[in-house]
Amino acid sequence: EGEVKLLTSIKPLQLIAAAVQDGVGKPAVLLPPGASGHHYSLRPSDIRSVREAQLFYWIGQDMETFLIDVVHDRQGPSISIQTLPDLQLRYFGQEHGVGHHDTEHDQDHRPGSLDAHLWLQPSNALLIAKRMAADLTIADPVNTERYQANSVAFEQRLEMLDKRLRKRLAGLSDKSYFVFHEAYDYFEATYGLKHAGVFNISGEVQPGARHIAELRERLQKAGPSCVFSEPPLRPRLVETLSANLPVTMAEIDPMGTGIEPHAQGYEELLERLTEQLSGCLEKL
Amino acid sequence: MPDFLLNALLAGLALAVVAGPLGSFVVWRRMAYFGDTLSHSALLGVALGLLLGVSPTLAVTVGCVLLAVLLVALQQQRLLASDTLLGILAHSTLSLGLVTLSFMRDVRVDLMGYLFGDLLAVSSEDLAWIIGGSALVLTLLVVLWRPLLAITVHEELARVEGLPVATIRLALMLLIAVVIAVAMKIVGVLLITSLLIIPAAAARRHARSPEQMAIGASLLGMLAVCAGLSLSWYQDTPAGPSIVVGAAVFFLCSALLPRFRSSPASATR
Amino acid sequence: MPDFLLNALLAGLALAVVAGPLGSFVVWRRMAYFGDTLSHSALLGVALGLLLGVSPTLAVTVGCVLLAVLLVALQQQRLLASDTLLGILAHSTLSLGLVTLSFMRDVRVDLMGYLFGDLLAVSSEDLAWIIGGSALVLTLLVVLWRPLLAITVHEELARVEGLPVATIRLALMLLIAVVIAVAMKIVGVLLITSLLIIPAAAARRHARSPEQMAIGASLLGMLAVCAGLSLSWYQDTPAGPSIVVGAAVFFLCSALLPRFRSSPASATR
Amino acid sequence: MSELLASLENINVHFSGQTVLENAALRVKSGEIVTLIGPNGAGKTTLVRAVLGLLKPQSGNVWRKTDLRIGYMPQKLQVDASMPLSVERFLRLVPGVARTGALDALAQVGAERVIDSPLQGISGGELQRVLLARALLRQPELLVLDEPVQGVDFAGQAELYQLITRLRDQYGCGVLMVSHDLHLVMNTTDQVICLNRHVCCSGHPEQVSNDPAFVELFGQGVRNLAIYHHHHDHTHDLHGSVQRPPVQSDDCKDCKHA
Amino acid sequence: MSELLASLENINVHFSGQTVLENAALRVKSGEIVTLIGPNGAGKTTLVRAVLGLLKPQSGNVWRKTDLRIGYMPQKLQVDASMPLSVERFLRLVPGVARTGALDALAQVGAERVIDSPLQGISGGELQRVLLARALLRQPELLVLDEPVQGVDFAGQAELYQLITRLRDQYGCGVLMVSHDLHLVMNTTDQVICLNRHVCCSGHPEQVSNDPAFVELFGQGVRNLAIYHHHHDHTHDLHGSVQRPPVQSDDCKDCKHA
Ligand SMILES: Nc1ncnc2c1ncn2[C@@H]1O[C@H](COP(=O)(O)OP(=O)(O)OP(=O)(O)O)[C@@H](O)[C@H]1O
Ligand SMILES: Nc1ncnc2c1ncn2[C@@H]1O[C@H](COP(=O)(O)OP(=O)(O)OP(=O)(O)O)[C@@H](O)[C@H]1O
Ligand SMILES: [Mg+2]
Ligand SMILES: [Mg+2]
Ligand SMILES: [Zn+2]
Repeated sequence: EGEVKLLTSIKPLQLIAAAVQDGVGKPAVLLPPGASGHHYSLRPSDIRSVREAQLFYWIGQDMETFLIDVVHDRQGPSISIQTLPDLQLRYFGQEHGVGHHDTEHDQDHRPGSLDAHLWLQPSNALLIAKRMAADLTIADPVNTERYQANSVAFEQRLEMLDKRLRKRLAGLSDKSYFVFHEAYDYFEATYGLKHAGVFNISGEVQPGARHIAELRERLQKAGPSCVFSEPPLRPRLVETLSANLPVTMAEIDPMGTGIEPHAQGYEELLERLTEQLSGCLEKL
Repeated sequence: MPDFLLNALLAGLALAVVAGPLGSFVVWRRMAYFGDTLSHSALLGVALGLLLGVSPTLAVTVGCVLLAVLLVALQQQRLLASDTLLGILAHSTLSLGLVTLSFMRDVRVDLMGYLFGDLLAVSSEDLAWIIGGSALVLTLLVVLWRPLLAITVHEELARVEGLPVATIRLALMLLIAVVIAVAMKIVGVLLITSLLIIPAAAARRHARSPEQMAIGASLLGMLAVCAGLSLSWYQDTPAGPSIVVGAAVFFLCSALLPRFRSSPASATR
Repeated sequence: MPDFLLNALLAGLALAVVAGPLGSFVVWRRMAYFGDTLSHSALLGVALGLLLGVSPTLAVTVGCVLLAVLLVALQQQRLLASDTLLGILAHSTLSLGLVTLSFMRDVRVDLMGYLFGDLLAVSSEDLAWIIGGSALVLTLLVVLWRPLLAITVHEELARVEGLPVATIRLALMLLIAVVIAVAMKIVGVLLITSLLIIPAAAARRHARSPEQMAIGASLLGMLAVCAGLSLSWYQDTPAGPSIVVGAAVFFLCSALLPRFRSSPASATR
Repeated sequence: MSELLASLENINVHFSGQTVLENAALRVKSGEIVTLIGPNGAGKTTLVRAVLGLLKPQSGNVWRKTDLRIGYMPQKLQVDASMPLSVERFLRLVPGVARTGALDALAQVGAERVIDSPLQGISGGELQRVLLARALLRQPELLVLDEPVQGVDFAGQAELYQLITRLRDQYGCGVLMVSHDLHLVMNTTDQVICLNRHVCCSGHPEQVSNDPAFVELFGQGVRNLAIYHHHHDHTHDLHGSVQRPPVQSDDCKDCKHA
Repeated sequence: MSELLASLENINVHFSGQTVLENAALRVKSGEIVTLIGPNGAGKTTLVRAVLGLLKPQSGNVWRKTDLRIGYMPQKLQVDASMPLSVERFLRLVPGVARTGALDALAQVGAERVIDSPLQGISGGELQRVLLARALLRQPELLVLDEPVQGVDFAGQAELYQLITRLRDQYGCGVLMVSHDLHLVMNTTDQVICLNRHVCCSGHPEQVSNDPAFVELFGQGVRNLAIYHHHHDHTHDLHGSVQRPPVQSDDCKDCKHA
């Protein structure tokens, strides 16, 4: 009764919202897990849910271009996360370890443009949660206290989570690993990790021969290392390049695929990510 | 009916109407892949637009027009069929676009965003554009109908009979190119090319004159739009693909149905 | 030369060799968009494969073969040109795939993987497949060469002269379909369709016989592979698109170069 | 020695409701020249295509000797411009033909000159000769020619008909041909079938040319023709004075001759 | 009253190195029937295409009356099967033509029957008649016909030539035509141009048919032809006994007649 209909564009935002709305309502999500904004064709129910949602959260027009027109027609407030004040945003090519300048980016996320994977930094998640709590309070003043309490609880849990993660990841910073998709800069910056290289996976622009030669060299130099792919994509490039090298393949998931939305969902996302990372890196 | 569905319906119907006659020419002139070629070349347009600091939409539209002109020029040689030429242009421009982009390290291009619109996201402003544009294109088609037919039936005969063949052909190409370029951005390339060719092909078997085929294609296209949007509404499927599936079903029916009596038989080559 | 580049070079050369004669047939029979159609239908194959619990690769390959058979059946009617039929099949299957997928919310399909393979990712095992497959296809082509030519020149003449036209045509289609389906998975559809049509088209103008065109296309394709991979190596551009750009440059040169003396002139229709 | 090569009976063909052939029949034996004549749209090409198996009649029997080797010359042929195909290569699509063989065949039809030309570039009459050459190269048991001298020049027409007769004499093959050149055909044919949707009359040329149905179908012009034909043979007869009753003529009262 | 409609001078055409026309010339006036004759591959179609402006000669002058209304009948026409086009609609592509007009034109060429047939489905001779009907419908000042009776049946050939003459008489249009039917053409032509890469001889039919170059080009068969022609006119002459020198004949010693 009187539950605020809150809709987010992607799963991680839904998980954050679930923490804030805990006990009062269930936030919904627009895109199915793994759907890429590129190939997503809208269904009437999608439009309807965007229209009918009282609150709508999306990353923003840099990331979800296909939503621009739909959001435009909404009556209620739509919050573009990338425009929130105080959020720590990263841009591709903004800062780097020395050296490998040109080879560092995968092609979906070109230098100079916004790195949209901002939810992988807990402080950003907290800011988003606070904004959600504030919006919900306005929309649903009756449950003001509940939202505030949830928000505070989320903050406290995040602090503990942060400690757990730091502990878990401590000592792994010198391990070498490669990722397919430059999605982890926020997470890495927070926890002192650095990937040794990026494979290019999907996307129309493939890497050039020079890039691949360098990658191969780096793989050889790196010694034992982990290569993380995102299910179900498993580009053949990595198998070709890592042939006869002491490379361990593992999977990693920045989107929280398969996590049921509940109060601790967001933490589960980060913990799983950490488990996946450390699980492989520890064995090196 | 919610307004977004109404917008989608009206936009779809307007496009279907103009796609009937235009698509008939596409089928007759073997340019089924013109739309795909334009969409492939859009990437090059975007890349060059970024390089020259022009708005991408403008660059893409200009690119489409240039491509149409290039195609007309290549067709003059007559050694290669239109589909081969379209295939070459499509893949060359796409590749050139990809190579160009690989030199421009500090821009991010959302390739698909430029190509795939969505019928359900059509705004009222878009709708006004589509309806106005369709009316304009239809008027042009009606005015140019006879010369267009004449050059399509036999170009040399038309030339001897004093028609400015090159001009008319270019006009047709540009008309098709502009319709595709604009519709591509609003409703997506998949839907517009399908609306061009599938209803026209379905109408072919039962038409006895070019006009019947053009009008039949318009009607079939409109039916497909209605059927597809119903499917989308009741089964919650994506709108554009549902319309295409609807049109494909009509095509299948038309291919399996016995032909109307005394309609033109297949030519025996 | 790093071994991945060597692999890429060998795979590219092997594909170019077989693409020469096969692509000539593609150009003559106006099937330039066969590859694109197969890649569009791959999505439907994947969706159905998931639905039926079959491996996607198998489903896609079977789908390609079925599509080739369907195309042959539709061509019998002779009312519509091949490119129109290909366009209809491509867009219908893609849309059907999208609609099917919309019922299966939790499935993630890597469509791009089928569209953009990567030549630089060719492993030694892939390479063995490509070279073995190319050799097999080439052998078949040599064996079937004369009947294939005969049905392409004039199907009725071939039929009267006792050739099993339907079988030979189906064999050609399946040959092309299988080559595209396999190559698509390994090097991407952009590269394989381009290697099929662009060198063959470039060779057309200067060829005086089908054999010259086929061999010329193979040679031009191999040159394009070398040129493209050099570009990719020295300028760090994506390998597949660079090869296509190379082929396109050769096509342009061939179109602008004066024709060899006493080569076949353009037909005046 | 003369062997039946093909035989059609009771052939009926409709195109989208219109009757094109009604109860047509035809027999070709080896060593025999059968000529189909009749006005435009009479169904000659249609009947020929039925003989070749390119068209399935709605009803009727089509019989061909098993593994009959046919040399066919279609009424029209269009080859895609995207195919680089010289005349030589076109002829050598027939298995076992070398350049000398191709040149010989072209010489027989008087078109050696175009051996290296692109097939799509040669003139109408040249193409006609090339098609005939190709039909010859198959060393056929049955030669099927749809208007073989259409577009061929004046001198060539008579030569080609003579060539066809010579081939029949040399190799004993059967010939089924369609023609409008009554004045040339009458000399060189063993059997004439006069078609107008159905078989109007058929038989030896002399019989047919005196048949009233024949005269009705082709107009009074054919009377001159008969004379010309005789004149050409230098046997100066009177204008169709001999009016023998035709032997194999069907009743033609119900024909609506277009 | 007779006005010059088109004039070509010193036309040279090569196709990939091969000379097809050399110093060819041609003049057509209104009210005049000019017939191009010559062996296959002589360049007749090429010359006609130069007159029409469909082909630009490598050198030479092409002049046409400004805004000349031309009715053209090409040697071959192929319409894509994907286009549903009835004969009526094809004829009505000419501006200002109603169904009755189309039917009239078809009746003139003896092809009313096919008015509702698909253009791609009609027989070879029917198509030929339809093409002629379309050329007529343009009410042309100049009628250009490339082998107008090719594939037309026996009775139709003479009729169509008579029709062409009648049109010339009625409307005073000029006619440029290509033909191999020497025996029919000779009656109906004002001027004959005998072509074999270059103009061999030209002039009135009688002059030309007695020209040695003409006889050399077409063979001894043409002697019979002249007789037949006279015979047809019922003026029983002797075999080519009158040997007047030709008036407008070029020297033809250097011709390599194929
Ligand atoms: N595919 C078709 N569809 C419809 N009508 C057809 C088709 N093929 C032939 N016809 C019709 O059938 C009739 C017979 O055609 P056919 O080609 O057999 O004539 P023909 O005797 O060979 O004539 P011609 O001497 O002009 O070559 C014609 O009236 C033609 O219009
Ligand atoms: N596009 C072309 N390419 C190459 N050769 C050509 C081309 N067009 C015509 N020719 C050649 O030019 C010569 C003249 O051709 P044209 O068609 O003018 O002959 P024609 O006199 O009309 O013969 P026909 O009586 O057979 O119609 C022929 O030998 C032909 O092979
Ligand atoms: Mg015929
Ligand atoms: Mg000619
Ligand atoms: Zn990402």
